[in-house]
Amino acid sequence: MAGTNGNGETLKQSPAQPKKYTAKDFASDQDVRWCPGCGDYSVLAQVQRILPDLDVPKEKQIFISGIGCSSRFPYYMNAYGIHGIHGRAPAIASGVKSANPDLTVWVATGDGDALSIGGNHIIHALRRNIGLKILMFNNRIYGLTKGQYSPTSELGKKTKSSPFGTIDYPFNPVQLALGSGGTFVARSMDRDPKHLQQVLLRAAKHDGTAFTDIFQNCNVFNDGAYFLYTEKDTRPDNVLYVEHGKPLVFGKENDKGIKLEGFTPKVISLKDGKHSISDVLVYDETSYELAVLVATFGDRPGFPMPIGVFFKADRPSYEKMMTDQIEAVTKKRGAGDLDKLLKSGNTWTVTAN
Amino acid sequence: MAGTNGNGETLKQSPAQPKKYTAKDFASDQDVRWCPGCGDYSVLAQVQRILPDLDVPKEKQIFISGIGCSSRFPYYMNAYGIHGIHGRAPAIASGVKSANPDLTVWVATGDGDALSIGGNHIIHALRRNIGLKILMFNNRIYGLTKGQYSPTSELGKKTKSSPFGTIDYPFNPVQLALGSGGTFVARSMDRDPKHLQQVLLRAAKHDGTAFTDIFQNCNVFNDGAYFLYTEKDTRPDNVLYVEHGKPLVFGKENDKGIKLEGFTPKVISLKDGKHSISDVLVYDETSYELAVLVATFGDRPGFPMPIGVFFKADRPSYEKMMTDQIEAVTKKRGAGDLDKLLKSGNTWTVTAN
Amino acid sequence: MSKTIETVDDVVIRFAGDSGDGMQLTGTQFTNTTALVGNDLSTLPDYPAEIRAPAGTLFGVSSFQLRFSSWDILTPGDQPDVLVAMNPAALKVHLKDLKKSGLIVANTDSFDDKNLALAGFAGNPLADDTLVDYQVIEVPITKLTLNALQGMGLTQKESVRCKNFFALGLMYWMYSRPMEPTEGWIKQKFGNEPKIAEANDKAMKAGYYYGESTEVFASRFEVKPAQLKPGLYRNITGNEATALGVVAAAKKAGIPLFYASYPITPASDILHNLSSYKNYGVKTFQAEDEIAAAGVAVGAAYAGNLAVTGTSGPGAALKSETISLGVMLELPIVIVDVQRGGPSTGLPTKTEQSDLLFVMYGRHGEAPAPIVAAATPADCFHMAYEAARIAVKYMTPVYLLTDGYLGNGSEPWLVPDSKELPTIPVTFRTDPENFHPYARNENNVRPWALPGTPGLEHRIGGLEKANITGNVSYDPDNHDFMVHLRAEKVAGIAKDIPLQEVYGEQSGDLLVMSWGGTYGAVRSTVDRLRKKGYKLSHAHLRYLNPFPRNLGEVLGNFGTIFVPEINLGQLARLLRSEYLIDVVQFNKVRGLPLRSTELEQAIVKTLEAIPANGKRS
Amino acid sequence: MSKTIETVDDVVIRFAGDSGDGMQLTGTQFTNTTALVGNDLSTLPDYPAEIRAPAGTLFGVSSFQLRFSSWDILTPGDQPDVLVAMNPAALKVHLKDLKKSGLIVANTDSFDDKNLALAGFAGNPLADDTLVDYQVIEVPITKLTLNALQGMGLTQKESVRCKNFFALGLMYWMYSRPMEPTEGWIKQKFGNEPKIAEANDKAMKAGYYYGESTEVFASRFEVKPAQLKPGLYRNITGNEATALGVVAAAKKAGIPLFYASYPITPASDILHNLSSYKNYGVKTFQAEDEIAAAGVAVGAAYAGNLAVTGTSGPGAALKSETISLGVMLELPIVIVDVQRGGPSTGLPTKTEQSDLLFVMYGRHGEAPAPIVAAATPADCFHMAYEAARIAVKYMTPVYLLTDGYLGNGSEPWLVPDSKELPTIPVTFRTDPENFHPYARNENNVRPWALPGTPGLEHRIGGLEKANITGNVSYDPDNHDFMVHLRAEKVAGIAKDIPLQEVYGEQSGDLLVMSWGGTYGAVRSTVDRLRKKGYKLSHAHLRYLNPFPRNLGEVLGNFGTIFVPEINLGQLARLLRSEYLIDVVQFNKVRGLPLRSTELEQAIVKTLEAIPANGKRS
Ligand SMILES: Cc1ncc(C[n+]2csc(CCOP(=O)(O)OP(=O)(O)O)c2C)c(N)n1
Ligand SMILES: Cc1ncc(C[n+]2csc(CCOP(=O)(O)OP(=O)(O)O)c2C)c(N)n1
Ligand code: SF4
Ligand code: SF4
Ligand SMILES: [Mg+2]
Ligand SMILES: [Mg+2]
Repeated sequence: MAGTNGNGETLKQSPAQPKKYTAKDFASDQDVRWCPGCGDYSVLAQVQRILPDLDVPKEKQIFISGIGCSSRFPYYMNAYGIHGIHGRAPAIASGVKSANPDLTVWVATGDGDALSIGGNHIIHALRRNIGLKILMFNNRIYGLTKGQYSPTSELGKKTKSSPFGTIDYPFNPVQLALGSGGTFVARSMDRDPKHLQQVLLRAAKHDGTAFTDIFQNCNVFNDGAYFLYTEKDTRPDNVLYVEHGKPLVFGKENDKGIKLEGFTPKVISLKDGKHSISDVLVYDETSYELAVLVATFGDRPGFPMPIGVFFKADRPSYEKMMTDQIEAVTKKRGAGDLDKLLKSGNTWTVTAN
Repeated sequence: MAGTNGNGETLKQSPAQPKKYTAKDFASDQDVRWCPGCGDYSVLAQVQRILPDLDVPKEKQIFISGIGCSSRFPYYMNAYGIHGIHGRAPAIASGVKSANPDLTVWVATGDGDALSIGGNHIIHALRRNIGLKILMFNNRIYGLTKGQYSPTSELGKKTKSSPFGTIDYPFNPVQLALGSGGTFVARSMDRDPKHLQQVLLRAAKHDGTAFTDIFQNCNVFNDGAYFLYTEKDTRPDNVLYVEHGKPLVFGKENDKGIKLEGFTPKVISLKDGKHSISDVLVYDETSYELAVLVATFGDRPGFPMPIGVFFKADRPSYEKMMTDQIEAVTKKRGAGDLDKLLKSGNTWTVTAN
Repeated sequence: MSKTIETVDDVVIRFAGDSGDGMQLTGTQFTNTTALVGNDLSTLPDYPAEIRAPAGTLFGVSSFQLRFSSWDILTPGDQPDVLVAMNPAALKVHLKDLKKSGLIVANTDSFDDKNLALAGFAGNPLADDTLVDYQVIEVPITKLTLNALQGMGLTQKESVRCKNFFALGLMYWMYSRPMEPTEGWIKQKFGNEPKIAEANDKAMKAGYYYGESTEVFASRFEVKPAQLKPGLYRNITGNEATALGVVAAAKKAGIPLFYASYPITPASDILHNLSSYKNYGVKTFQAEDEIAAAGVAVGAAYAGNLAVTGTSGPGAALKSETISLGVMLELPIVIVDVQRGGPSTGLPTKTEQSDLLFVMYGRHGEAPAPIVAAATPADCFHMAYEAARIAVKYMTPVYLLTDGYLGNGSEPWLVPDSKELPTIPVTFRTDPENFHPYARNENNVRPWALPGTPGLEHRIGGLEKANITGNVSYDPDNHDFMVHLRAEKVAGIAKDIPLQEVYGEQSGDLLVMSWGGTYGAVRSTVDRLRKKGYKLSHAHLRYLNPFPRNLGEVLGNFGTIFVPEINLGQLARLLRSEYLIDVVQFNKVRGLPLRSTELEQAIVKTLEAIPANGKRS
Repeated sequence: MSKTIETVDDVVIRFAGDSGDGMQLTGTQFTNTTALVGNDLSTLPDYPAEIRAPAGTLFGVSSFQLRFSSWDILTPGDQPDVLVAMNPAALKVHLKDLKKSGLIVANTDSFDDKNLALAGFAGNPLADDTLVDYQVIEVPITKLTLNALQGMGLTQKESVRCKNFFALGLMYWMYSRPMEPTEGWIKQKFGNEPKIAEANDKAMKAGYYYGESTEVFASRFEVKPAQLKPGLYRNITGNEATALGVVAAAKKAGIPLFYASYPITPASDILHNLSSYKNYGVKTFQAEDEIAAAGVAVGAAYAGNLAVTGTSGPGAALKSETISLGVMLELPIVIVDVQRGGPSTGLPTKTEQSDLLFVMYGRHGEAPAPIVAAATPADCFHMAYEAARIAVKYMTPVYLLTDGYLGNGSEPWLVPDSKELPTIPVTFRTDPENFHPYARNENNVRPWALPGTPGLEHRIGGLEKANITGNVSYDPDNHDFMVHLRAEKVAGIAKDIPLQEVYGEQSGDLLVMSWGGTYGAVRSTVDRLRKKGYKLSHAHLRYLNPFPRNLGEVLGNFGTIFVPEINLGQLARLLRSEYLIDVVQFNKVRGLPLRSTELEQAIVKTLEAIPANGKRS
């Protein structure tokens, strides 16, 4: 999977591609209105960088969002877009996708937009496996409304609406997506552009709903929420890159690994002489149970934060089944004729007398 | 845990119990308006039977529902009740419970009410761990509106609104509840009254949100959906009773078991001479990963349908944290005085001149 | 033994029994046969909110009323001539509606102590003098059915279930209807269960021959075909008609139909119907809730489909925020509200007209949307078509109001030829030259530009936008301009809808002004009064926002305006604020169609109160 | 060097800069100090929908306007006397509002090429003749701040951030305000960061002394304390006042306050305030969405709390279905709608009055609910209190309308003593004898019976219910009765609210009739016109449903009714339909308070059009 160099120069040219796009082709003429330093800028940049790698003309890309800082996303893309209402992006996007399955439909949403007011639409989109690429900008805060806690805020967090600390346990978005029947569930970070690009590319190419939890820094209301995972010095020891077919190792010198004892995961040292790389669990992204297990690591003391594609399953998408069913019925019954339909049912003729 | 004989005669008397109730004490004076033969009758009966076993006076029991056949439940209980609106029972119940944590708050809901329109409230109640006992009457159909598919209907099912079969994958309600952070997640069946009573009792006593998926027969619009699991002759080979600390065995003569090979569950025969009871996985309801794994059995060909308490975790409930926080702040700042509050902030005095 | 046949003009018959007794099916069969015989007809099904309440209870009674006639009729009738009562509860519930000296056909087998008690009868009404004012015909329907089916190898339960076909056969005989249509239907319906098919068929015939061969009935009747306009007719319910209306509109517009909905009584049948039209390219999407359905419709509209979302009151409330978005985006969406009894869950299976002010004003901000309303079951076709036409022509959400009575009720419909239907021109923008998403045509309408079109990439959203460019704008004067523009766009539709017609004299002392599903009751009452010599006219509104442009003039031509509604006076409020005229209100919010008799009395009273100079003080 | 001090009566000052420049903070500090000095005041914060748009852009400008005076004032003023412009974009956006020959204090350091280009200036307005009509004072604020903080070991960025305190100090000097209150505040606010505290303090003083010691300013001013009614005052925003109002009502009613909400601009501050009152027994519940918040409120109300749920337009739309349930259940719930620009997301940080018809009619079915509206920021306290009083006394959902201007704006409030507040008697039913959940008192109000009370076990729900018993009832006549009863109950509240007062003569040619947040602009305009000798009166509505019982009479006493609103005429519609009177509308939907000058012109025009006989044709 060839990425771009950020200016789109080393684009892997795909033969079917109608035009050789660069990242800049996907930037709209609107001024970007996020706070300087906001993590949203990076996500925008990575999306714009990977789009030239898809075999999809610009006019077939559509970005749909709810309300929130992150939901301003569509305005900044030179593509089609709808800046919807709070929480409803997956519903609007489902309408677009099932009306025209030919479009590549992206959903840009925040942790509040997706998991608070929009929770129902998210879980139902995942259940249906409808072809939406859901990018959840997870800054663990409500940015646009200036700093209330969100459903991913840590228990006890003090915010504008919780001056004495929250009493709400947060969701683990990956677990929720897995529990909803998601067929592509991943996580990445604003401050790891290369990883984010890889995950976005895979999400874009997934057939069905692709859900990506993106750690994003809100430097105004929740600055540094993820610095442990995103900053150079702390990242290696605190982040586990999960990759299909690869052993689960991490650490500054790849010196730590995850071992499974029965059902219980253990962090092992690969340097203590007691363990070797062959003890380390090799990741299998087709295993639902493994995905659920590894996704718990973020909540387990002493474990690294898992990042990557947790789960990928291949199941016919909603829009495919919808199209197929229409085709099958039409084949069986013949293409509908309006006059026949109007004149069907219990009819009789009255003649002049 | 002693049940009743159905007339409440063999009630285990609990010392703190203010009155010796019988099941009949919990029947309201309203005629029950479900179709004859509906599975809802059994759930009603089992709830009425277990209530005398709780140390809770009748006036502290409240049943809150949405809309649907099953949501008529509160009318038939001699207790407090709200027959709410479609999907919103968990929200209304959360208001009742946090306003008065002293009440035992039940939610009676259907698969459509809970998982379709009410999905967001269900996952958020589970996340918050607020003290609601959620009974989901899962008949895999919309009963009250006369037979459309629900989010638990099987893929391809033909219903009033899917004459050519559905194209929606169903939720696995147990996975969804686990993915939402539920602390008590269980399943039982209308046609296994004893099991249902046991699960209901445990749900009632759980501190936090207790979610129970109840297989319920709708003999008018989806008759026999669960007969494979509920009927005497087929039940033993097709249902796995999951119990904490007990091995996962099933079959007419307890002749089959579940073995774990690495991460992969296998159905083994305990009679083929190759395996013995010691190969069988012993269930641990405190393990999240195990709960998720076992809950997949219902979707795995060749595996029995799991029934029982899948998961139970002990975490402070929302209402407890709410009360504690108010107490802590009050202790620190002193009980609020209205005049002081009104006169706080940026004040100054204007004198007559 | 053959009986005399009396010819009558107009009959109202009501089948009533337990929810499990198959009364809806019986009524529907009688309706279809009656349609084929050529009578004009109108139906009123009525069923409880419970699916199948315990047998014999009052709240479990289900009924189906049917009126048929040799002349044009407009309502299913106030008072039945005949009541078929399958059990005591059915008798109890419906007796008060029966015409004095009307006919009761009672299934005596069900009048046992248990059922009498459940129905709340102290004694047996068949035995005491409860029914002295009526003609009672006692028929042991259950027993006769069992007898007829003996030896067929059916269980007792299976046999008993056929008793509605016995009743149907008896009524067929009584009103001289042919059995063939139902015979055919039985064969088709129970194709997989030949024994059941045979049993139902036998039961029906047993009923028919029971009428013919016994002495219980003094006479039988005949209702000659009505003098309907020649053409092909189809008996149709309002919900079927709504479904066909949007299919037809989509076909004529040359775009696919996309119906997004969440089931709700009494609107679900629209979804059921449309989901079976897959080979017409119709997409149906059963959403997780009404909010999602509205959102899906917004998306489908943006992608170029004819987006329709149907529901009833509680669902319409939930869609409100999303429709406000639709107004801001200026996308065509048809929202069907099949009104039912409110507030809240209210009376979910009953009819009402209480969502008019809601669809008019029930969105936050200044969010105008056109409203049309159907007058009769068949008119649902035409107004659904109109709603779609207005939506795509003016790029706006449009509300179509029908109601439980229209949705479930039926009438014969002179099926139009698709060629006769008005054209619905749709042009998608394709030219990138000078493209602006919020540029406007002469009607203030913006272009419909679909994702997938090269060169038209653009973004729309719920924030206020600059006119023409569509870019987000916080400019105060632009907002003021846009708020006015959106209002004017909708108001401007007035020039594109028919003038308000008046039935009767075009000016005078009294105008009865109605809208929606009360059409039949009001028109027939006005007619009756006119025949009796009263002077009054009738205007029925099908366009509620904007109003027809001559409406002020029409109202000005009458001294008194009488406004009957199944609500507390919602149209009355709109007329008052729009035209500053006082109106006389008639409001009965009973979950049922207006009763002609009550209405007649109220109109007469109003007429009598009009002083000689024609103006009320 | 000491300057002459001119005494002035009334000053409007506007601080404007980038979102990141701390203008809201500067304005708030100036406000608080000004309050302590004893001036009457009124504020108007205005900020973009973006959190912090890129520096220097037009859409990133944030401003805070403050008017203070030695007499009673009612509005934050139309045109500032002084504009503090921290950058070119701020100048560009706000220049058009500035009074002719007004004062501009410009931070010259920010007028570089990049910022000038971002602001869309062709040249440098400080250098060309763009500002000839104004007095311009150029101050290199950034540089001066940096100089002042040199050697403190701060980063450049940290130092630059203090420049708003420099500007504040300068203005303090100019208007002769003390620095002590802000000194104290800085200490408290930056307690953990002593270096930052010191820097801000230093910057402020540097600004103050810059004014004192340089020749740039010709003179300084003094605004003498206003002649306010004696007592304890507090500067308060509308959202703070709303929060205090419901806390006070709960305390006086003797029941706990339960606030369930979902954050939304401009209502979130109510949640923020209430969530800090935990030691007053206040429970706050941040729900997953507005529907849940409304549901939680229903539950809390049933359990006996004073249930309040606050939001703005889009959220109010989402709550609609649940409030309809509240109407059916007859439970007390206060719904606060802090109105903002619509439709859809609209102008989320701007003010508007466009939800009046929505809260009046925006529920399916006949679902009446009382509506009250606050007139000024401090009045939010009193109307929130009233909303709560009506809700619990009449067991009904009640809407409180405020708006973005009221919610964020502030004014001095004469703090009442809790003893002076009206009592709110609440009696929970406890006696099982003869208990019926829908029995009624003389006001048609049902009892409040809490779960947990022995012997009162009962069920309530959204289906229609029989009066008294509350049992589900599908009876048509009962439904008609209940629909009327619920309407009458709400209408009956008219006898329990104050009569409408009229300011000025009690009858005459012209009555200006306003409601909600336009009070200040309208009253001051009327006042000004009266002083100029025009004859007109003013009535301001705070009770919108039901209307005060004398309102018809009041309206009848005037020849012409003039109705100014920040919408397309929503009160106008209600008045027209209720009283059948024509009104003159004045509608400016700009997301901003009405401008007195425009309003004055429109009123004068109307007055001049009134013929000699006093009646418009
Ligand atoms: C119906 C409705 N409710 C509430 C809001 C206010 N609102 C806008 S964005 C938002 C939350 C933003 O948080 P998130 O989705 O995490 O996005 P972020 O700004 O953090 O990127 C809220 C509560 C709204 N616009 N509409
Ligand atoms: C807002 C709203 N939408 C839709 C409905 C219609 N409705 C009532 S119950 C129901 C679904 C019932 O299914 P379920 O929850 O599974 O309950 P069951 O009847 O099967 O017990 C629906 C769609 C409604 N009452 N309110
Ligand atoms: S508030 Fe936070 S999330 Fe929003 S734009 Fe600013 S930094 Fe980004
Ligand atoms: S329709 Fe089904 S679920 Fe509803 S009462 Fe009847 S049998 Fe039960
Ligand atoms: Mg966020
Ligand atoms: Mg169900």
